[in-house]
Amino acid sequence: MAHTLVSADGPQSVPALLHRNAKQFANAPAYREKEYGIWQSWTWAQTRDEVEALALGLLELGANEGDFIAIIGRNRPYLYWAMMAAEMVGAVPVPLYQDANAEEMAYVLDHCGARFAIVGDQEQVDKVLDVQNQLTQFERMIYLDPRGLRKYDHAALDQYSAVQDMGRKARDKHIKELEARQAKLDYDSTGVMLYTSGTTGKPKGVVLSNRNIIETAKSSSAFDKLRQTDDILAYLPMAWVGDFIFSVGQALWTGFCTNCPESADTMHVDLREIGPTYYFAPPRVFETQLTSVMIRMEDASRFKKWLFDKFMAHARRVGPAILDGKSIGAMDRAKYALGELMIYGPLKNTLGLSRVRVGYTAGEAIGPEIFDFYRSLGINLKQLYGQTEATVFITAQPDGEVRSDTVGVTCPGVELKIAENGEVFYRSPGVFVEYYKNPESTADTKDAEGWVATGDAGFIEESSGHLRIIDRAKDVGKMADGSLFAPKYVENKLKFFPNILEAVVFGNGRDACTAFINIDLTAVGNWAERNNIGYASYQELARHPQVMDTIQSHVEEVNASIAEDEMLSGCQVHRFVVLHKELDADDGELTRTRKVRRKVIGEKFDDIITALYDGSPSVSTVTEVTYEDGRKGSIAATLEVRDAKVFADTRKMAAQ
Amino acid sequence: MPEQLAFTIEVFLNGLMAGVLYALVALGFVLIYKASGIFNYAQGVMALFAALTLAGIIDGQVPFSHLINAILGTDIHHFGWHVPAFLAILLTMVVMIGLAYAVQRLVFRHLVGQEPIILFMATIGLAYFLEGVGDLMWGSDIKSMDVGLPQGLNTWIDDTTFNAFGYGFFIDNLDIVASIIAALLVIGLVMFAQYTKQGRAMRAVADDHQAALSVGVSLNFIWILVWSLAGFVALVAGIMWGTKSGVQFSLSLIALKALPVLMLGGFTSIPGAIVGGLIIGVGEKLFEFLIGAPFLGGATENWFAYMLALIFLVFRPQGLFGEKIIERV
Amino acid sequence: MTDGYVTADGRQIGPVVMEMKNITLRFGGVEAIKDISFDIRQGEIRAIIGPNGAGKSSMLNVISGFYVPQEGEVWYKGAPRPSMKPYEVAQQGIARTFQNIALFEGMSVLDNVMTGRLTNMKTGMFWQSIWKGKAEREETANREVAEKIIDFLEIQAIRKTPVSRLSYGLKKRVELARALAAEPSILLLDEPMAGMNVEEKEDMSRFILDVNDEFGTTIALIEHDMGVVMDLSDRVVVMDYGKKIGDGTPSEVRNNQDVIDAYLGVAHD
Amino acid sequence: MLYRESGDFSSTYAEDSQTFPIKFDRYRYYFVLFIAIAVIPFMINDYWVNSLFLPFLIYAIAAIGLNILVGYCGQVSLGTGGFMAVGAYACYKFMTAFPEVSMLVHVLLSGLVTACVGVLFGLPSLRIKGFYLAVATLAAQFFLVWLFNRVPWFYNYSASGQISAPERTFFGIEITGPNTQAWATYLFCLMFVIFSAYVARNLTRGSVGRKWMAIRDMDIAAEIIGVSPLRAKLTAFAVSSFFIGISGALFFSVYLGAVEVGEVFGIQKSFLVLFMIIIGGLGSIFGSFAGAAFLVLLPVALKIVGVDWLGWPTDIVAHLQLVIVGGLIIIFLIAEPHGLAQLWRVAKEKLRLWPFPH
Repeated sequence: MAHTLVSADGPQSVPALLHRNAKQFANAPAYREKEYGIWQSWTWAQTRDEVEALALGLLELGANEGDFIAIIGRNRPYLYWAMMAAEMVGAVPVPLYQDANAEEMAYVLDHCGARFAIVGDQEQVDKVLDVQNQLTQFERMIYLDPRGLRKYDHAALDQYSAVQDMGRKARDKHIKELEARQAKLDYDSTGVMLYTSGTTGKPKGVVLSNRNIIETAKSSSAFDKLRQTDDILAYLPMAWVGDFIFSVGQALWTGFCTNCPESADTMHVDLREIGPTYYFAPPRVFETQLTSVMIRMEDASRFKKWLFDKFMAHARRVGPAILDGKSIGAMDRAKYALGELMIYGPLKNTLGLSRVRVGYTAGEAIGPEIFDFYRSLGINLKQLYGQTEATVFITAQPDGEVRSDTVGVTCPGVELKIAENGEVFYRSPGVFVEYYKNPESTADTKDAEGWVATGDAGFIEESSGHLRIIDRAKDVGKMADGSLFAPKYVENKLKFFPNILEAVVFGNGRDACTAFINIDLTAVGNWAERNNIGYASYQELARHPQVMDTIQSHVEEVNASIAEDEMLSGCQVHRFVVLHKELDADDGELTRTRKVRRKVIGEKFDDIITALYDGSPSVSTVTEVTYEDGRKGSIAATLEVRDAKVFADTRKMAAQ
Repeated sequence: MPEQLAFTIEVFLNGLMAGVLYALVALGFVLIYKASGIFNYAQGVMALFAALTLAGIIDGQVPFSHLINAILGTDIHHFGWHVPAFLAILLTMVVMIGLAYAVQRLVFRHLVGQEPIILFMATIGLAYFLEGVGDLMWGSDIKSMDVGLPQGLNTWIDDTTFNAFGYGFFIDNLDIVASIIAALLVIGLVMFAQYTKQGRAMRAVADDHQAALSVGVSLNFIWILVWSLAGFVALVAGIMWGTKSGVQFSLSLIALKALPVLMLGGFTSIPGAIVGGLIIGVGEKLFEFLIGAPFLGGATENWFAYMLALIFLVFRPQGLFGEKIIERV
Repeated sequence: MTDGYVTADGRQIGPVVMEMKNITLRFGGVEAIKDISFDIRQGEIRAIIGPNGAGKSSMLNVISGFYVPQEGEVWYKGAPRPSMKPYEVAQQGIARTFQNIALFEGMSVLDNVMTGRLTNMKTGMFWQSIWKGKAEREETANREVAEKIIDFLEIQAIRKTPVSRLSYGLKKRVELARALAAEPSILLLDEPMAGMNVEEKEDMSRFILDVNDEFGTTIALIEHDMGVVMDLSDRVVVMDYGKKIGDGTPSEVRNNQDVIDAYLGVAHD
Repeated sequence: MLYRESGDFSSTYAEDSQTFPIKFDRYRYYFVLFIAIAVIPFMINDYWVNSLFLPFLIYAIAAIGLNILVGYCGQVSLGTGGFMAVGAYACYKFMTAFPEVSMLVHVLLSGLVTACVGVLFGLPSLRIKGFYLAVATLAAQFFLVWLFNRVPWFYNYSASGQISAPERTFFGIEITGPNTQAWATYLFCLMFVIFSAYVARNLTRGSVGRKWMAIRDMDIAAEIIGVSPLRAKLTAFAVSSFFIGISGALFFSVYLGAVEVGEVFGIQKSFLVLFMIIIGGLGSIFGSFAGAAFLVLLPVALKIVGVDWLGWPTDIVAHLQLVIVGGLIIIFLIAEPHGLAQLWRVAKEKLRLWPFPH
């Protein structure tokens, strides 16, 4: 029952789509959430009623058109409904990162001047209450989970269900008004405002119109032939544009079902139960999953291991080809089929990926072997390239043309151009309206003809027409000798090793590259256990000589591979340290989406950087850290600085 | 009418003597139960096994001869010698001790700390196993057993009673001897439990495993000891029953007779076992004689003991002498 | 029967729901409880404390009808309670946990919690043997309640695990869940924190408080860790050698000379 | 390995608490059912029915019954033989008294009669526990057997003292008597097996079952949280005896045809059924089937191997059987107290986790 596209003169707003689905797919599941031991489900019709009830309630509370309504909490149907309800009453939903700290939250709430906030539970209520007095326009808060809130002053506090009841009671009073407001919504009215975590400076509020949302949803759904019967698992931050497009945009457009896990720590169990058919995860998720697979296989019986290795080897050989529909020998096919029965099938099943028809990863470059692992299992994992300003989709990989080192071809309706400095520009129906209350940055990202600068440097492969991204444009620098410096490129290569969690490469304007490295505590820790090496802390493990050796060997491998690329061979890492602490968003070293904040790190650890360049064998440093509960502390450490072997350009060596 | 009365007295005496035997078997249970919390259903089969072994040794049978013949196609049966009863009894006792060791070692050491009911079921399994082994070793044909115990009518009692009541009691010498031996054995065991070092250790274990352990009593040793004692009791019982009615499967049923005795007397009480045994012995004979045979079509011995015990238990769950159970949470 | 009043610590609590009147309990010659009287008020957390062997558990057993006192009466909801079997007491809305965990080891966590609902499940054998219809509806209805409790005590992750596999701390929590599932009007906790580490104790205290103000459940708990009790409870009864030596708010009790004496040199385990 | 569970989730409590929540198990179960109902009847002859299928089916019912009492409610009974006898004799009396009534009714009624007797002998369980009770149930065993032996009314004053089943029908098809057909008797018993398993499953999954298990696991706690021991135990005795009664009735009327109570329903029978549930698995309905199958197959297998192949004398094989059964009981109690059912469960877990070890 794949659903046929409705032309642009179809529904013109998110609420309109909701109403369409409530009619068209009335009894099909729209949202599910694992709660109380089962998957509580709502059909589209029910969803519409829930949303409407909330919207009426909001009217009763006096929500006006153009208001901003902040939405904070983990992925729950109720909060998605809250977004739709907000749009129904002509207000603008503003989803926030639930793990944002008080200041960040205060800034955003104040910047958009939210009057209402709809939040998950006590934790968020407390956070908002903390900063409430700094906010001028803020009025009321609506919470979902009443636990622990009974004793709070409810003067400016309502329970979600209470508001809905309010709405149901006041239906006759407000329904006209509600319909009127929805009628006013059109393609150009604002659908949502999302704050970009912004690698530098304060977050910017990206305003997306209904056109942006619906057009992108429409074209991308067509691109991947999404079906009304598809299932997705919504577990990524609601404030992230991707989640919004998948769980609201495309969900509404194609009418598929959005499933919310019971909690973060049951995510994997829930994933397995639901078995999504359309699945998105950032590279690190696939990475950790692969690591855990390998770790679990470690203690498997000899026979199983043998079986596993044998069939995985075969899968690596023919799996991707089969997935791309290339012709494969009957013998290999047979063997692959056997493998499917013995290993691939069970594996996909235990990972919860056996039903995945379309899988995406993006945001970071993904390690080739990680990427191939999943594809060889027969999971149609692809890469896409996008950003908030484009309502996600800029380029994506069509089925059958999937590679780990490109980000695919332009999505329908998107135009690309590459500036001289290599920066990528695009233009599409998805291009955002503006940065809220920030015309100048709007201006310097989006020019008059609507071309938007991605801030990434890249080039289009003549052979395939696929886009390849090297690095952030501003991070692509020159080394002292004038050769190209692309830290991200190197960092990614480093991070492809399971043992390396994060890497930060320096060398802009210098004569050689150096690197900070974070080891992956799960992977290395497990290795330590197997070789019964005791360790008390991350710091202690990171210092361990054997660990240092392993990391050094990884660095040298990377150097070797970089050496093969003429343009970048200057970027080989000459010296490195393994950092004494994990880079952390709470300390501002990473963004909430775990992108490296180069500047911050550079300033924070400049003593270590000097040590990297002045050739000293070790360096002692003291670093301030923030604990979960917000307290600050500091850790002192002496780090060993290692020299890594670097290679001359290999083609010359080959010649000898 | 004196005739009837005389009969009754005769029945009473026979009951009493049967009762002593019950008491003896019951004692075997109590010993094991007190020391290890195991309710040994296999007690009866042990008696059978002992009797079979004894009989087998006496007329020099080759153990497992049938099996061997079946496998090797040979035709061996006897060594062709006859072992004097006394020596044979010693040998049998050795076998029983070996058995006790094996049982402790192979079975119950692995079941330490299990609920009593599990242990109980294990002993049922053991009973089957032993019965099978016994039959394989010595063959399942009925054997006569003669270790020189006097048998037949006791003329002296017959005469004296005849002169006294004008009716001669028929009492078998074997029963008299048996009950005397049993009585002696009972007394002996009680003495052992009360006054010897091992006996005290045994009771210590019964009262509190941990405590016993802490004062350095070897549980393993105690358990093997009690199983050996039980084996010994079984042997004696086996001899008497065997002599009386031949060595055959039915012999193992004396266990079933002893069970109600225990329920009556309480599983943990030695005097209980004795009194219970007598009550049941006398009770079932009298019941059969006065009510069973005339009105119920006879053979009430099969269930009388159980019914008695059952009804009794409903009113006093801990038995005659058992300690009162105080439940806690 | 008095109405709600405010404790010296200034917390509003309800009217008396249960009252012990001159309870005396003997085992053979031993007097476990000697002529004790005290009351439990609606919605309060009432602690019974005292050194080991003070007769605390016996008191709880009297309340839950497991021991029948030789003298004295238990008044419940304003009337003397006729002597009844423990299960009848439970059906009156009095649930409890046990000092040494008394979970049903052979069942899953969920089933254990569901046993807390048994007093509410009335479908006859016949309908149950058919299952479809009446029995299934009843099962579902009660499962919903049980699941709310499971969610409340944050044991979703172990819902289907056999309790025999759980850690001590979790077992204690599951036992609490089972008691809560009965939606009791009075909840008796027998040393809910015995043998727990500090962390587990904190969790448990939090849960007890949450239960008290989310469901407004009246709670009577035994504990001999003074510290915990003082933080948790509204009013405290202090027992020693079966006698009541103190009764009042934590602060009152703390300054009670007899109590101090009783606790001097008493080993806390 | 064979399991594909992702995407197999439940969105209602009904789905979540069904007997086979996993699709794969569900389908396998339907498959077995299909084979049993629609395939086997067309392939069997008298030999197979009488040496394997009938005893298996009938013992399975008895095992389910006993498992409810022992495995679920924790009340050990050694009176199974006696209760089967009650079923058998009740059935005999009904068959002879109302010849025209369908066998179905007779068997069910015999079940009910046995249930009443069961309750009667269950009464002591309120005062006495554990193996005290086990021993007490022997009273039932001996008394009942004696009763049917000695009171002529039960065997209609027949000279032999035996009872033998007259020809009776079910929907006009002969089920008892000399000239029955294999498929008919098989299906008739199968019907009762399915019925018993269905009812047993439903009772054990619901509140009654939880009451039983609560009593089994910790009777005092159970009483304090509101379970009436009286009702729980007596219902267990009633249901258990009901099934045992049915199996007794079938054992006599359909399987043997003629019975001498002493040898057929003696204490050995009690032990046999007890062994079935110990080996099969206490507290598991699947276990009841597994145990029954095992102890029905074992003698047949031994006979084939020992007597037919090796040509040993039958008595030796019989003794060997005793040794093996006794040994197995001990081994299972030590190594796997939850019997074959547990082994099955473990195997299943392994398959579900494949290729991971845990």
